[in-house]
Amino acid sequence: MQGIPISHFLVLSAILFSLGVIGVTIRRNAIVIFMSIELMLNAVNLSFLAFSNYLNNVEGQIFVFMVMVVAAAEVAVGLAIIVAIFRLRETVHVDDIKLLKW
Amino acid sequence: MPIAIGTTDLISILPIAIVSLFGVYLLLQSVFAPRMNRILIPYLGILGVGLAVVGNFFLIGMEGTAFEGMVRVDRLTVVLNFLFLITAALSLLITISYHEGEHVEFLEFTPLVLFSTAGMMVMGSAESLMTIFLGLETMSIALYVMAGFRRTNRHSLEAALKYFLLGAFATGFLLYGMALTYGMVGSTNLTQIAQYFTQNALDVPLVALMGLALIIIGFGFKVALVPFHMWTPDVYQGSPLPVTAYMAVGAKAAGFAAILRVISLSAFSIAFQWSEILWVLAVLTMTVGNVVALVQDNIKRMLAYSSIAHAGYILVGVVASNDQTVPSVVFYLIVYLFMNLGAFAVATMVAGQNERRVNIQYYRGLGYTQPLLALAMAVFMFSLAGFPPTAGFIGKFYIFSAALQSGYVWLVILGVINSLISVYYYLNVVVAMYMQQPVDEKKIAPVLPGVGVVILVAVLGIVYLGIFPGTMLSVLR
Amino acid sequence: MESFVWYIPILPLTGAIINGLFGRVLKDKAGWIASLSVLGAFGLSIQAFLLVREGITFDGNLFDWIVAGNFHTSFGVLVDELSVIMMLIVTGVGFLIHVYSNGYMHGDPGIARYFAYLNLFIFSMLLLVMGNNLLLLYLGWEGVGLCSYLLIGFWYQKPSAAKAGLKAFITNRVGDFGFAIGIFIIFKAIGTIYYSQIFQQTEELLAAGVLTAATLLLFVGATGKSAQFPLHVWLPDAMEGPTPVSALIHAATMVTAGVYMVARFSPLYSLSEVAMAVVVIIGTFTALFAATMALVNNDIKRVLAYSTISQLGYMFIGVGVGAYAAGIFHLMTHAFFKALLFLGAGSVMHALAEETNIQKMGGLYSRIKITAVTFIVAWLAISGIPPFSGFFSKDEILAKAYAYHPLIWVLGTLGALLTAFYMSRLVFLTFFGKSRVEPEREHHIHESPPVMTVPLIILAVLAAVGGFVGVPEVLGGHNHFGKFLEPVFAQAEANLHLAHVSHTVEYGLMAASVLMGLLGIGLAYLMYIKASISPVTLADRFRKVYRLLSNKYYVDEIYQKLVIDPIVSFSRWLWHAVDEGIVDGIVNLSGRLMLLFGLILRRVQTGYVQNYAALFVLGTLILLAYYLLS
Amino acid sequence: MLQLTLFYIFAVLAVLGGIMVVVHRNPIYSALSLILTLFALAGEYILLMAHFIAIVHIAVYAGAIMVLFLFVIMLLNIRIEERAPGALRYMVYIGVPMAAILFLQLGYLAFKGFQEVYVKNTDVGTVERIGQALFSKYVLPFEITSILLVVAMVGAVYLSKRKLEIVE
Repeated sequence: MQGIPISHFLVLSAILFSLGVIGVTIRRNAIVIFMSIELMLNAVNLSFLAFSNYLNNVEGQIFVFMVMVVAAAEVAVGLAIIVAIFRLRETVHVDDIKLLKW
Repeated sequence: MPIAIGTTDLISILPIAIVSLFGVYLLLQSVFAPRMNRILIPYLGILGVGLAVVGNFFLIGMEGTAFEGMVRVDRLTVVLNFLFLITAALSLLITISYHEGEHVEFLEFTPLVLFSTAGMMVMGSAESLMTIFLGLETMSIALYVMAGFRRTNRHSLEAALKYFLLGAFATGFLLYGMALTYGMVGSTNLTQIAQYFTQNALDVPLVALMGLALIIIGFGFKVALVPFHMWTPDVYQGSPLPVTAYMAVGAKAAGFAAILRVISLSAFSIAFQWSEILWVLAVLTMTVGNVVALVQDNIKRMLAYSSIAHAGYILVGVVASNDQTVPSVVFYLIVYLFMNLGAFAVATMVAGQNERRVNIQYYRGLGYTQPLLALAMAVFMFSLAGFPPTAGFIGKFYIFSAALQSGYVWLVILGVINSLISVYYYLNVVVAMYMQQPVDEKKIAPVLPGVGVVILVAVLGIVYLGIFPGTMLSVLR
Repeated sequence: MESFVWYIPILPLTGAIINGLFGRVLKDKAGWIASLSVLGAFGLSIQAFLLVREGITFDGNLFDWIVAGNFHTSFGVLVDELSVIMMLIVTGVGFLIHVYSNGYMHGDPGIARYFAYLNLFIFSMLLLVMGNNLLLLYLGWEGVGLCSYLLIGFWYQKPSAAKAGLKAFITNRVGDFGFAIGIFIIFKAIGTIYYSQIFQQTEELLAAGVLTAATLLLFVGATGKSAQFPLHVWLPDAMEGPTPVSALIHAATMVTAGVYMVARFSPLYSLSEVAMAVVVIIGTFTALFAATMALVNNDIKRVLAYSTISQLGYMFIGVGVGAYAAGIFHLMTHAFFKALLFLGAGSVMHALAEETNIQKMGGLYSRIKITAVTFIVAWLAISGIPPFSGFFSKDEILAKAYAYHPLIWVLGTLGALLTAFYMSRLVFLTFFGKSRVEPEREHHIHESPPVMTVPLIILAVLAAVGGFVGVPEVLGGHNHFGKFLEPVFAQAEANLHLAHVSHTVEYGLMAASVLMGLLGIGLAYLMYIKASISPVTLADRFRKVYRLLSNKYYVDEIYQKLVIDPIVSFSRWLWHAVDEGIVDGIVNLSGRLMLLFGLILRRVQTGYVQNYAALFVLGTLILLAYYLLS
Repeated sequence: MLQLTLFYIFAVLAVLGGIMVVVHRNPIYSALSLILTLFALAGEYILLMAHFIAIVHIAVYAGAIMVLFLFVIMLLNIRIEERAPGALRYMVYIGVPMAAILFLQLGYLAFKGFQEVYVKNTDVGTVERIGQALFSKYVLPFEITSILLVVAMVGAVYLSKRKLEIVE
């Protein structure tokens, strides 16, 4: 039995990554944008694990572990920023948040 | 497999450990001594940085990797550690003066500076993509928070949000690149990556190239290369001035440290594969940065575009990819440290309470009301513009001559044109200070000791490196 | 020589630092500190000169500046025959002008700043002429440009002054760009920037095929700094600065940096016929072109500015035809008489409460005698009347030009006629005839204080007798000046095969040029003193010519019509609502274009995170596509 | 064959969830869709023999991160996103094609490079292997993450402290 080709996982990863990119570029809600970014990170994790299996190497697994820690930390800080901005401006829509430009 | 950590391992991360532990200690400060004056905390932070500087001396002369190939200690590591530590100390000094009239809470701020410095040092001494990634994130997450440190100010929070969203977005690309590289090489160790590229130099697999490209993009975001620079002006403008200073110098240096480690050193053998791309990026970065800076009237935003342009100049040194790349880039980073921190220190003094006076019009007549401050600012501007005999000139000269040595004549020509353009907006500040009447009679507060020290160090550094760059250059080689 | 030569540049630098830091305390004393520092430098220069005359030159390094692998630069000086002459001119004339400034700038609130800039200028200029490598030359080159810019805009309260400063600055950017690239090319080709090594390796430059390109690019820098066509436009406007500045920087020293540079690089220029021809052609054209513009201008300082441009053209003819010593000789005599003319003009303006229009002068001879007499000496010198200094230097250039190509001589002599004419017009309208001074200024007329007149007298003596150091052999002299400089130009002259003109021809040429000078003076005499040929009827008859001339050949207007106007209307149309103020504020075309780009590009920064992310992705796509498609 | 079928089921679920995250106007549904995607991904991880990561993934992402998201969305009481106003409506026409091209580029690589290799049975994903690696070779990165987490903690606490009086 041959199992699943690694390329399948990589293509899935690419799909999810691109979906995340779409979310970041078209959505206005900062939280949703942030969720799209999480989607991208998970897509990368999938790639890492696929490569880890392909290479039979534990490093990829560790890397995914680290990415998760980083993602958790980013979520804590990111949501805190979003909450702070909501308190001040009563909005989380990034197109309302454009005092800084040009 | 037992955990085997030797003395060498520990020494190799000595400055990182000192800075981090000091950060934790400062966090617990309120537990140990709840009544201690908060204003002392940044001084304690500087003390911690000082200890780390001492610790860094133990690294001098070491050569090799530690923690089973996670970190590397070599001359580059030591110099970069010094660079990051000095940046942190000077930024903290600026912060102390900034405190007057601002609600920056040192209790949280100082540890964040220390942690993010630790992150930078991890990046500078990384020997694995994993450590680079973790260092980068430690630095960045601290910076996201620091950008929004005036959390009752709209601009500051907007800066934090933009920096955070785009930073996390860029992290995704960086990670994708690391994943592809890992997939091809089978390891994230930089030495092994270098071996892989050397072995496959003649026919590099496409996937590895794409991985490298995505890594370039990820680092390019951090150092603000066009077109990955869009966050820079907004974030620099919105962040509190000391944070902008710290970010402009530290984060950029850390980003270039990573570029040096991964691109210039590990992927050296396939330089022909990426130098063209970086060539284009360098030209774009220099040009966009300088041209847009021409029309800015907010000093922070102007310096932001200027920092983009400088990223372009530094990238010229990376494009050169010869034996002068590392020394010229690091030298430029050191010079950049002094001139930028100095300029931001002056800007902090002029800006006054709540950063009300960040427009260039407030620099009018500074040459008469505050002659020494104005003189220092003029020195910084001339150095940024690359006028001889300031250090900025030597830095540019060195970078350009590295590029010339590799035969990039056109790149150098474009670089020279760009630095000529840049003279205009730097000189604008000088003109405002010396050739225009003050807009209002409001007195600028006398220079506070913290900022005064920063300015003095910066001026001395620029003049010294401008006239006697030899010592530093021989250290770097 | 090593023991003291370093102090020559350091003294003025010290003066600049003292005046810059403690100017407020020093007030008027600042001037004396500045003057003394330059006097010290002058004294040491004399000592250096005496040593050089005994054949002791010096080429040494104070300390290493940049050492990077095979690349090596030092703070090093070269004191040879050429640079010692330049040092004497810079510090000597500089000292006199410093002293004069003490009177001229008396009571100005910015006097300490003024002297700090002036000292800084002397320092930079000394670096320029003393440096033994290209990098120091460039350092000095940028430094003098910066000081010039600061001093033109010194009275920044006048908007015209600030504008003129900017114009000078931007025009010089163009020149400096060429200059920097030229340096890079030389460095790239031979890998060294020391003069001594470059001149030993000229074959390598030739072999690399870049010699002509490098010399021409360096010359682009010279046209900017020395105000040669087409980068001459900044110099007349630069007259907005204080008059002593015009005398020092825009007549005697800085603008001659280009001539010095070509002379210094004579071993390279002499190897490229094209480069030399370009230098000659530009020089000749500028000499004539600027002289014609001086004919009709009514502003005393602007006439002198055009005259400077024209005289610089002669110097370039000199160094271009291979008469290097003659070019430097003219540089020196010109420094004397042109500085004198400017200082005299300053004295006149001082007497007339800053009046600059020569149509509102006249009859001043008896009122301000010292100024008038010294001015007349300078006038005779620049008109080439023997035995004043200008005669010897100009004639030597013209004689060599004749050997190069008779046409250059014809045009040069024509220029001499024009020079004599416009200078005579200036002198006659200013000092002779009936007074046309406005009544409210009439009572104000007074001679300047001794602190100003003494430098005038000294310069007048120099302008009168300075030529005797270079009396040509045909007149029974020994041309000490040329002999002194011979070692420097030996290499260049070996490359060239200069034709010699016979003594008979030389007499003829000399007589012709003296005749032309006299003719010019006579013509002006008839027109402005005797008024037998009324300038008004003449102007009427040649109205078109007159208008063309008085409008500076419409160069500014042509720039305006062809280049600036379309751009402006385009940008207005594009951004009329946005930033008219910025667009209007900038004079220069390239500056405007850049600002326009800046305005467009800053619009990309919309403030929307999504747009930023989109551009990021776009960049990524292109980058990845590069690898996928290649 | 079963494995391949499972892969496709999880893949479809993940992609569906991903699309919902991006297109759903209500952020709550976006968050719930993301949870769906994350669960599906956990399935894929198991197929890749990464058992430890799969479990941690569920615990950290679904259990902690997404709960935090939902919590914040509800705390801020964010309503349904209205249609983007004029200024940014065009971003759809830019963002989607660009993402499509990006997918083609990245997917092409994956498809080209790794077609003939298959998931194999390995023990690299076991708790034992990972645990050993984490506390021997990777002990330094592991320690660095502790700094990272402290930073996140300090930052989050600072930013969400009660606000001071608003100074403009």
